[in-house]
Order: sequence, then structure tokens, then C-alpha cells
Amino acid sequence: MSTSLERRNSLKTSDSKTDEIACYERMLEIREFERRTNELFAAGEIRGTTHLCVGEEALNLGLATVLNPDDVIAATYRSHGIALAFGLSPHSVMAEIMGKSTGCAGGIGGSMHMCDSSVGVLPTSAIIGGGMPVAAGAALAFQIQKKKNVAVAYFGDAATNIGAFHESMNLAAIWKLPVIFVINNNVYGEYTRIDLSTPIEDLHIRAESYAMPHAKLDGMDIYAVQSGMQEAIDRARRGDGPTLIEAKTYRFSGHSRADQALYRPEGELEMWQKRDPILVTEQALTKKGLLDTAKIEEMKAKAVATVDAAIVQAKSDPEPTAKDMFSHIFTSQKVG
Amino acid sequence: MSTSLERRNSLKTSDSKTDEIACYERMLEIREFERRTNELFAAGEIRGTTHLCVGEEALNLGLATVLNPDDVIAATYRSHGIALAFGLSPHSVMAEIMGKSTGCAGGIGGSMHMCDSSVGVLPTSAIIGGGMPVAAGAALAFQIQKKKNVAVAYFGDAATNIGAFHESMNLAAIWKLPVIFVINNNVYGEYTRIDLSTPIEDLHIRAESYAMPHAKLDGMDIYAVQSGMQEAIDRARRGDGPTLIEAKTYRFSGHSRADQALYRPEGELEMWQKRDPILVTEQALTKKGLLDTAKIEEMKAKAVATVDAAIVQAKSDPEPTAKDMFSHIFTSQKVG
Amino acid sequence: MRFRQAIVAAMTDEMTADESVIFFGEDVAAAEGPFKTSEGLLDTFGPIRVRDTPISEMAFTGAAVGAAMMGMRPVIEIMFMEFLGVALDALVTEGAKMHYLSNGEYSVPMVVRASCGSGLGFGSQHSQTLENWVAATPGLKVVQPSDAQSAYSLLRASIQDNNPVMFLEPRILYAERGEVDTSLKMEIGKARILQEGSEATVVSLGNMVNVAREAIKESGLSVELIDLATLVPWDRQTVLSSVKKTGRLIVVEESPWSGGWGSEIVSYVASHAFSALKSAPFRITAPDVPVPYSGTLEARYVPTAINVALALKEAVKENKVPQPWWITEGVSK
Amino acid sequence: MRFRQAIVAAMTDEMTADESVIFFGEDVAAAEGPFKTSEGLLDTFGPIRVRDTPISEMAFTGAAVGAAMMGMRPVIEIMFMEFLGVALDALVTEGAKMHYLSNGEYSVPMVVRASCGSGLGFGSQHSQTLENWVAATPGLKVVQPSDAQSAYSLLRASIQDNNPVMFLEPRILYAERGEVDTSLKMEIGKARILQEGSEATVVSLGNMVNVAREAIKESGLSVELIDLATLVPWDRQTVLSSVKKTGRLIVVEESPWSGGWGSEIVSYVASHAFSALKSAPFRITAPDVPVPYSGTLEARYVPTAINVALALKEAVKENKVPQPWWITEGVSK
Ligand SMILES: Cc1ncc(C[n+]2csc(CCOP(=O)(O)OP(=O)(O)O)c2C)c(N)n1
Ligand SMILES: Cc1ncc(C[n+]2csc(CCOP(=O)(O)OP(=O)(O)O)c2C)c(N)n1
Ligand SMILES: [Mg+2]
Ligand SMILES: [Mg+2]
Repeated sequence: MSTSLERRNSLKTSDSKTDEIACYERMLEIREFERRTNELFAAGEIRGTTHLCVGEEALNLGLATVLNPDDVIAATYRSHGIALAFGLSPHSVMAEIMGKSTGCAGGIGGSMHMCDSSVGVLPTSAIIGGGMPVAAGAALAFQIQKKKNVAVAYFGDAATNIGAFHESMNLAAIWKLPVIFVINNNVYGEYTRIDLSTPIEDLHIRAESYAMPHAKLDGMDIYAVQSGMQEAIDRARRGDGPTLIEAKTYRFSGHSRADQALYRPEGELEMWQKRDPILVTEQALTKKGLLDTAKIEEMKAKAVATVDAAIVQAKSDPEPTAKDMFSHIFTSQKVG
Repeated sequence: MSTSLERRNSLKTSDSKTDEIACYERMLEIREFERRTNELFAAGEIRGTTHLCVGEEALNLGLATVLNPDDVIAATYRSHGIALAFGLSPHSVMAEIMGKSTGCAGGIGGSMHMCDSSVGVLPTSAIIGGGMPVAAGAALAFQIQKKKNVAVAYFGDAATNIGAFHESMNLAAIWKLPVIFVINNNVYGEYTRIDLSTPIEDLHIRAESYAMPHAKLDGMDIYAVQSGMQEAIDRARRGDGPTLIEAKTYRFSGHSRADQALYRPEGELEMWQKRDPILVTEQALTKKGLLDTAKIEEMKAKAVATVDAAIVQAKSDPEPTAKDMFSHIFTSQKVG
Repeated sequence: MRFRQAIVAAMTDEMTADESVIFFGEDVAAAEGPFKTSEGLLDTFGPIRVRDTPISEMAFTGAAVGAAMMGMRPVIEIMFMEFLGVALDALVTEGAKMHYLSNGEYSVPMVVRASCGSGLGFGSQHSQTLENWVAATPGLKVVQPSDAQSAYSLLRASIQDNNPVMFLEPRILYAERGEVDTSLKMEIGKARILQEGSEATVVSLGNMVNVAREAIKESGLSVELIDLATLVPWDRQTVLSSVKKTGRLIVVEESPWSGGWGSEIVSYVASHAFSALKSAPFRITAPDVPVPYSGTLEARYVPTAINVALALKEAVKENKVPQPWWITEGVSK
Repeated sequence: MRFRQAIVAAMTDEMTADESVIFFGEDVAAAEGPFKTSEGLLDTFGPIRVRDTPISEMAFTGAAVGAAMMGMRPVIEIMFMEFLGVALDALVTEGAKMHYLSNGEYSVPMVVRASCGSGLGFGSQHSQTLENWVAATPGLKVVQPSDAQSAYSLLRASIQDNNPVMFLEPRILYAERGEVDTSLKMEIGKARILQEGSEATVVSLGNMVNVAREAIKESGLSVELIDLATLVPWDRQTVLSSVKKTGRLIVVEESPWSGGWGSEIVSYVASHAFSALKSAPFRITAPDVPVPYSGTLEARYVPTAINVALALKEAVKENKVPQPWWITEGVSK
């Protein structure tokens, strides 16, 4: 079993070709993971709620590969993809979703609360805007500690209407914090198209209110994510402050649980499916001669097997005990 | 004794020249009121805190004259000037500041909480951002009731960094509410110059984040306020939605109470004093032949006498009784 | 009908009866509510009165305050009670104080509906009841129904009330069915005696009322069950009379052991019916932990009928105050 | 030294002892704090560690959470407790739950200092104590000193604590003087018995401790005075032992009659020291109204020494629970 850190590092080796293939493979894993999560949820084997990342894999991987494991990310309830991309194993994520003690948060958190300090995944927040000031604060710590690390706040398009967005952006700008605000603009906030709640199209222009650099990138293309992010990260590491990045993606699934997304205009999903991030990567890698149909099939089969094994294991894992519910209320030690 | 409504209407008669002079007179009244308030505070005759409006009289009067008495304003703790301009008598404002039962809020509110429903002065909020969504909500009511009224949210420069600003602006824009957000940019938020907390100079550009029309105006010049506001008000009454207005003023006093404002750069106050709104109006009216030195002196003397009489009366007014503290917790009737 | 349908019915009936009632919140219009508590409202009352909002709780809660002051009767939906954590100011510090600060010149007839409570696997940030955020707010009423009937009748009463009302809906009840007599009126501030009894008084709120009911049955004792229904202002008279009759008070609540609303009841009764008490009054609560996700743990988080029944027996038969399970099991102090 | 100087001293000593302590809030750096509670800190520790923030409570409270998770020990100042109404989420729903949700992988050693309470004519939105907003939050400690010594010692303990701590400073005490022994350590979670007594136990918090002290003197009775000092987790043991000795409990508090923190104490004691009680335990509180501005009314808002003394005598000599003044005077129910 590899650790989260090893899984993370396996995406960034000395060989960039290997890395590209590893990223593709991880994207397949996320896709398969979400497919099975959805199935398990429908079958009643998972309770509560789930928010799938289908369509956002390129963005997930792009972030995981441009950030270092000692950088941090404050993400949201829609974070299976972030967790897996950043290094958490399908087993630890699935066990968490199933509420098992082997889950990344001991089964205490559930689908909305991923966490792994070894790869900088701060506990994801289920409150819109909850993670933004936290990311700014982590960046403040880096700045004071004179570290070169950066923090990322990762959130959805509709989250740009919450007060915490505005306040965090302004604070980060005035303090020149090494934080990057990443909008995952997947077009919807729950069941509402972004244009019904927000009177502008390009959300990243909101950075102008804080004299903050900003950019839009194609979230369906891992290379676009990587290069777009790199500039922002370099700026932050240089000490030149925050950036707002808007990654254009599309939420291929419903918002959560059983949502069928019937509110989508006809043809919209199909249009975006042509830009499916996995397809886009597949084509790019094939073009470069790094992939062929056989290899793709093999890798897809591997993803199926990996996720299946994770599920099998998670299912047989133990539940947390009553004592576990009381373990981490107060701490006598500083940790993290 | 004239009512608040009469005092308000006296600023907008059939004769525009009379109105200009009435506005000037009211500005003198506010200036004198604040001078005495400060004195009384220093002498320990007023408790709690006070936030003076010296330097903001043109803005106060400009708003009072472009709005109708059945429009509403949600202002802040810095609101003696708004209250007086909108029609409240010096006595009812001073009695409130002195905690007397004859005060506009029965002595229950104090300096930070002015209110008079007869002229649309909603209870002013002592919480930064508190009034912004309230103004949006009042505008929503007007919209639904198909009334042509407008609501104004009136707040300071530093208040543009609070979450409620962002959320209220976005909500007003997406619902096209007849509300005008007016920033009284008096350069300071408490003891901090606006440029130390906010990375942009022209705050009104934040409206771009909501595709909302915006403008800057000279808050030291009542005519500039009136004409700048008129466009926004017309837009709102037409049903074309909200506007963000930034009025550039200067806080001639400290933030509150005993603040000596020692943090001001040398010469800054003096520079702004040349643009003292009372001076500016005086000059304009003199040029138009509506004022001369004798008349000015007479009016200043009148302001002194009016305010003094208000103070004398307020001092001798009764305190609220214990029962008054329980009078308006819950209501069985819909009022307002 | 189901609890959530009772909400819809109350909304429909009030919106029909009074044009000034409007409704907004996140995904309440086109999507008919994340919990389907506004089915049909957009269709029936149109987009002027039924609106989807951006994710901006502070703005739309504050907007309800302003609209209420200008003659409307806004009802808003806070999807999960926790989200008031980004908007408490608008309700508690603005809305609840406007009537007072206007010296009675404005009133704020608004209702904040919010789903609350645990049991559905929503985790630590979407499962609390959080009455404590709003309970010590003079000027704000706090209501929590326990079944479809009280959801219907109390929501109507809340909308008709001329003051701000926090209306807490136990999320776990949305799918539950119950008889609803739409002509039945309930008053805010009146507790419901759900069953009479002589050996003890159980006071409860929201879904814990149902747990308590089951527990009483299970216990075989003669216990008076009071559904508080309104937490502010709560029905001191009904509770006091009952305890004076039964001599015992047990509060069953979903909030944590420390800081939960039940202390208010126990404290008041201890002060004002002291000599009538045959044994110590006490609370049965959730433990002092954030709500855990794991189904096994979440099931233990709130008081269960079995635990409550045991506690009732200990209290009535032995005049004892039972220790909470986490102490008897030694998993926490 | 003055209470506010004790705050400065504790900050200075902790910032000197531990480089990871940082401090930010509105006007706390250049202006040295609206209440002069950070005099000299910017000069001594520089602009990296002592910072002025924009008016953005949500952002800077949340930033403290993030910085704490990354190894710093942030202290922040919320100028008036009410301002947490725009930032409660960051403290209660994020900060207090991070250790839990990270399965123990992160800790959040941060202190939120906030001034609270009435008495200075700041009106309804700047005068409440509001313990209820934070008290039912597993994962968050709540501390409130009552004099310069406890301000100093408890603030140091709070900064050293590895958990989020809400540190409530009664604003009316800032100018008060008191002896401070900087070598004296106080533990969070430990109440202080300020004076021993045999006829009754008075439990109080913050400035009401001083009112209670005066009242006890005035009453001429032998009353044990307990300064709770920590509200979460409160010192159940000390209070219980005292009540078991004296047989009577009176809580004196500044929060409103409904929903105030004192119910927690009365309720717990009624449950766990029932047989030791000679008469009914009760609370003396503020009335259920927003804090009025008028000096005359505000003086009546909080319990006064005279009222408390009378109540103590009634309780001890006649075993009675005194009615609050607004009922005896017939001005409210
Ligand atoms: C403060 C707050 N308000 C509302 C919600 C409910 N909610 C959860 S997800 C969501 C939609 C968010 O949309 P977006 O920000 O675009 O993110 P996405 O789900 O598309 O990733 C809403 C409204 C919440 N969790 N927190
Ligand atoms: C939420 C909140 N945070 C902080 C404060 C304290 N405070 C009162 S006035 C003020 C400065 C506001 O400056 P600005 O918005 O420019 O208005 P001005 O006072 O200059 O009119 C601050 C920080 C408050 N009242 N509410
Ligand atoms: Mg989205
Ligand atoms: Mg200002």
C-alpha cells in the first residue's frame, strides 16, 4: 500500500511523460470512483449525501500537479476528486464515505469532509465560503514563517456570491498573501444556472475589486490548468500576492444525491461532453504517441479493479466505536 | 413646532431659490448641532459614543432633497446629519442622544440609532453592513408593491469590505431592485486610512462585479450630489435597477468620541477644509446673489439659537421610565 | 400528508390568504426546495412572490427584514440551520431589534424557516439544531414543530405573527406522515400536552417529542408528555402546572449536554416548582461532540427511545438522575 | 494595573515567549486598539505579527483558523461581541470543528478576544454579552475574566491552549484597576472561589462577579462566591461541592432571563445536588429586552448590588425565590 504522499509524488517524477500518463490514469480512477459512488448511493449503501466531480478531473489533477505536497488546499464538499488527485487512496476516501474507521477522517466526516494533512488537504468545508478565509489564513502563516508554500481556496461558481469570498479576496490582496482563489465554474450552483444568480459572465473579473491579478482557464484541459495555475503560483511564491483563477468546467452529474439535473437546457450536457476532460487528455496523449487503444483499455480496467478493491475493502472495514466520537473534541497538543 | 415631514418638505418647495437657501441653512444647523454635540460629549453630558458628520453636510442635504419623504434610507451610526437633513428636529435628535423619552427613538436608541418612519429614516444600524441588505429588502417591497419609491443604503468607505456589501450588491443587481448604494467615502474607517485596508482607490468600480452602473461624485458639493444622485434615482424609479454611488467627502472630526485623529497626514485636513461643503455652498449662493455676509451671519446666529433651544429643551425633558424599556419587544400589530 | 407537504400547505394557504406573503431562498422556486418544501409555490404564485436567491444568506435574510418593514410578510428558507452562521447579524442584531429601535414605528413580520437536526448522515456542519444561536434574543420568537399538524398550524401562526419568527424544521421529519386538520389553529407560545400522565412530566421539542413518546410507551409508566413547540416565549405555565401535578421533570433534547435549550426549562422549574419536585429534574441530551457522520455513531448521538425509557424508569422508580450513556459506558467524562 | 493593561501585559508576555503568537483585528496595530488593549504591541512586535485588518470579521476570523492550523497561535480581536454575528461560521462551524473533522490531524490554537456587556451607553447593538452564541459548541472553550488578575492569567492560559478559545472581556472593566501577579497561573476550566461562605453559593461570571461581591457584603450573609471564569467547560465539581456545603444556589448574570447561560448551572445543580438543596436554586438576570441606551434604563438593565442583596436575603432567610424587579414592579410579565 502506498501512502498518500507516495501516490501524490507518483504524479510528479523525473519523467514528464510518465507523469502525463499517471495523471490520465488518476483521472480515470476518479471517474470510476464517482461512478461507483453514485451506484452505491443509489443502492442505499451510502447515506447522507454525495457531490460528484465527474467532468472536473482535469482541474483536480491540474491542481494536484502544480501544487507541492506541502502546499495546502481548502476545498469544499465536492471533493472526492480533489482528495484522490492529491494522493488519498480510493480506499481511504471510500471508507470515509462509508463511515468506516479506516476513512481519511475516521468515518466521522463523511463524503463532504475529506482531510489528509500529509498532502495538504485541509478538512473540506460543507459551508459555502467556509474554506476561503481558512486558505487565506494558511497563506498568512506561510508568509510569516517565510515559507515559500502557497494555499489554494477551491470553490464553486455560485460561491462567489457569498460574503466570505469578498472579504477573503480583499484581505488576501491587502496583505499580499500567497493564496490562489480557484473558482471551479461548473456552470451550476445546486439546481440554479450561474447566470440566474449572478449578473456577470466572467466571474474572475471580480478580482478587479481588489486590484488582484486574475485569469480564466479551460478546466477541461489539464495542460491549460497547469500552465494557467503555474503563473499564479509563481507569483505567490515570489511574494507578489494572490490571484483569482476561474476554471471553466461543467458538472456532468446532478448537484448531489438523486438530482437528475432536469433543469439543464437541452443539448448543454452533450455539448460539454465533447470536451470531457478525460476525452481531451486521451486525445492529447494519443496524439503524442503516449497512449493507444489497448493501453487505454488496460488502464480503464485497472481503474475499475482498483476502485472495486477499495470498495470491497471499505465494506469489510470496521465501524468507528462510540469512543471515537469523543476522541478529537479538545486536544492537549498542537498538531498539524 | 413643525413635524419632521414639514421640515423635510421645507427643503423642496415650488421655489428652487428658497430651497437652495433652506439647504444651506440646514447645513449650518447640522454643523452647529455637531459642534454642540461634541462639546456636550466632552463635558460628560452625553454618554456612550457619538460619530459626527462634520464635512458631510452637503451629502446629507443632497440625499434629503433628491429623495422623496416616502423613499427610505438605511444609514449608519454616523447619522445625526442624515436625521436632521431628512427632517428630524434638532430637539428629537438631541433628546435621543441624551436618552430622553422625547427622542426620536424614545431615548432607547441613542446617538447611533436614529429613526423616523414619517420621513423614511429606517433605524440606523451600528453594525457595519447591517443596513445594506435591509435597504435592498425595502426596495424589494417597493418593486413587488409596484411603487415608484426607492431605497438608499448609506454607508462608509470602509464598509465596502464587509461581506454584506458584496451580497447585497449582487442581490440587488440580479433582482434589479430600486435601491441606490451610496458610499460616503470620508477617507477613514475609524483610525485607518482607506488605502491601508482597501487595495483600490475608486471604490465605486466594485459595481463592475455585479454589472451595476456606478459613478463617483463630489460629496462636498450639494449640486454635484443632487445631479449625480438624480440619474441613479431615475434609473431605479424606471425599474432599471440599482446603482452604486461613491461620494467623496472628508471626515473633519475624529471617528468618534475623543478621537483626535492624530493619524492624519499633515496638511490633509487643511486641504479638505478648503472644500468645506458649507464654504462651497456659501460661495455658490453668494455668487448667485442669493446670500450676502449679513444674511450668512444672521443664519449662523439662527442655527446657534435653534440648536441651543433644542438642547435646553432636551435637557429638561423627562427620562424614559422602566416600563418604556419593555414597550416594543413584541408587537401585536403590523406597523410601519 | 407528509411533514414537508404540511409546510407546503401552510405556505400555500397563507400566500393565498394574504398577498403580502412572499417567499425566497436558495432553490426554493424553480427547483421547489432542496427538501421539496415548496412544491408548486412558484407555479401557483409566480416569480414575483416566489424567488430563488443567490447563495447570499446575509443579503437575503437582511432583505427579508427590510421587506417586512415596508409592509410585506417575507418567509425565507435557510436550507440548513448552520447557514445562519453567515447571517446571524441580519436576524438577531437587525431584524429582532428593529421594532425596539424604531420605538415601535416599524414592525418586522417575517419568518425564517430552517431545517435542523441530525439523523440523515449530513455530517458535523449540516446536522445541528442550534437553538442556542437564537434563543436569547428578545424580540425574536422561536418555534419548532414536531409533526405534520404542528408544522402546518404553527407555520401559519408564524406567518401571521407580526414579529420575526425563527421556524425550525427537524429535517428528519420531512418525509414523515401525519394527519393534518387545516382548520386547527395553534398559538405561538402554547405548549401541547400530547398525553397526560401522573408520574413524571417529559418536556421535549421537535423530533425528540417522537422519541420521548415511544420511550414513554416502552417504559409502561404514566408520564405526561409536553411538546414545547415554542421555545421563545415558552409556555412556562403549562410546564409548571404539569410538574406540580407529577412531581418530576425530564427534558429530552437533541442539543448538546452543555449549552442546550433544556437547561432553561429545568432551571426555571427548579426555581419555581421546587417544593413540588419529588426527585431531581434532569435532561437527556446529545453528548458534547460535533455530530458524527458514521451511521452507527449518529444513531447514538441523539437520545434513543430505549435510553430515554430506561432513564424514565430510573427516575420514577428509584428517584434517581441517570448518568448519560457516555459516562456509564466510560467513553467520556 | 488596569484590566485593559492586564490584557496588554498578557499579550506582551505571550508574544515574547512564543514567536508563533500573532495578533490582528480592526485598529489594533497603529491605533493600539479601540479600547487601548494593544498599547505598544505594534511597536514591540512589529507589523508582521501585529496587524490591522479591513472591516471583514468573517475573513479575519477564518484566517485565524487557517493560520492556527499551519502552526501559528493567532489572537484576534472582535471589537464588540455582536460583530461575531457576521462571522460566527468561521469560529463555530469551521474553527471549532477542524480538529474533529481532521480526525485529530490539525489543531486550532487560536483565541478570539471580544469585548462584551453593557453599562457604557453603547446601545442595543453594542452591549450584549451573547455567551449563548458560542456556549453550545463542542470544540470551543469560552472564558470570561472578572478582574485584572484573571484577565492576565486566563488570557495567557487561553493563548497557550491548543484549542480555539472565545475570550470575553467585559468592556466595563477595561478601566478598572486591580493587583496583578504575573507569576500567577490560572487554569481554563477552573472556577475561583472568591470568598467562602456557608449560607448560600453565588455563581457568577464577568462583571457580575463584582456586583455579586458587593451584594454579598451588603447582605451581611455568609455567602460563598464563585467566579466561574470558564463557561465551557465549566467547573461542575467546584460548584457542586459548594452547593452541597451551603445548600443554596443563586446565579447572577448579565444575560437575558430567557436563554442566558445561568440556566446551565442551575439546571445541572438541580439535577446533581438536588437533595443538598435547602431551597430552590434561581437566577438573577437582565430582563428580556434589548439593552436600552438611556443611562437610567441601562442602569436597571443588569442586576444591581442592591437587588442582588435583597434577593440573597429573601433566599437565605425565607427560603424564597424572589421575583425579578420587572414583575414585582409590574412593568412586565
Ligand atoms: C452558506 C451556505 N449556503 C448554502 C449552502 C447549500 N449549498 C451547498 S452546495 C450549494 C451550491 C454551490 O454551488 P457552487 O458554489 O457552484 O459549487 P458546486 O456545488 O457547483 O461545486 C449550495 C447552495 C451551503 N452549503 N452553505
Ligand atoms: C461588523 C462591524 N465591524 C466593526 C465595527 C466597528 N466600527 C464601527 S464604525 C467603523 C468604521 C467604519 O468606517 P466607514 O465604513 O468608513 O464609515 P465612517 O465611520 O467613516 O462613516 C468600525 C470598524 C462595526 N460597527 N461593525
Ligand atoms: Mg457550481
Ligand atoms: Mg469612512
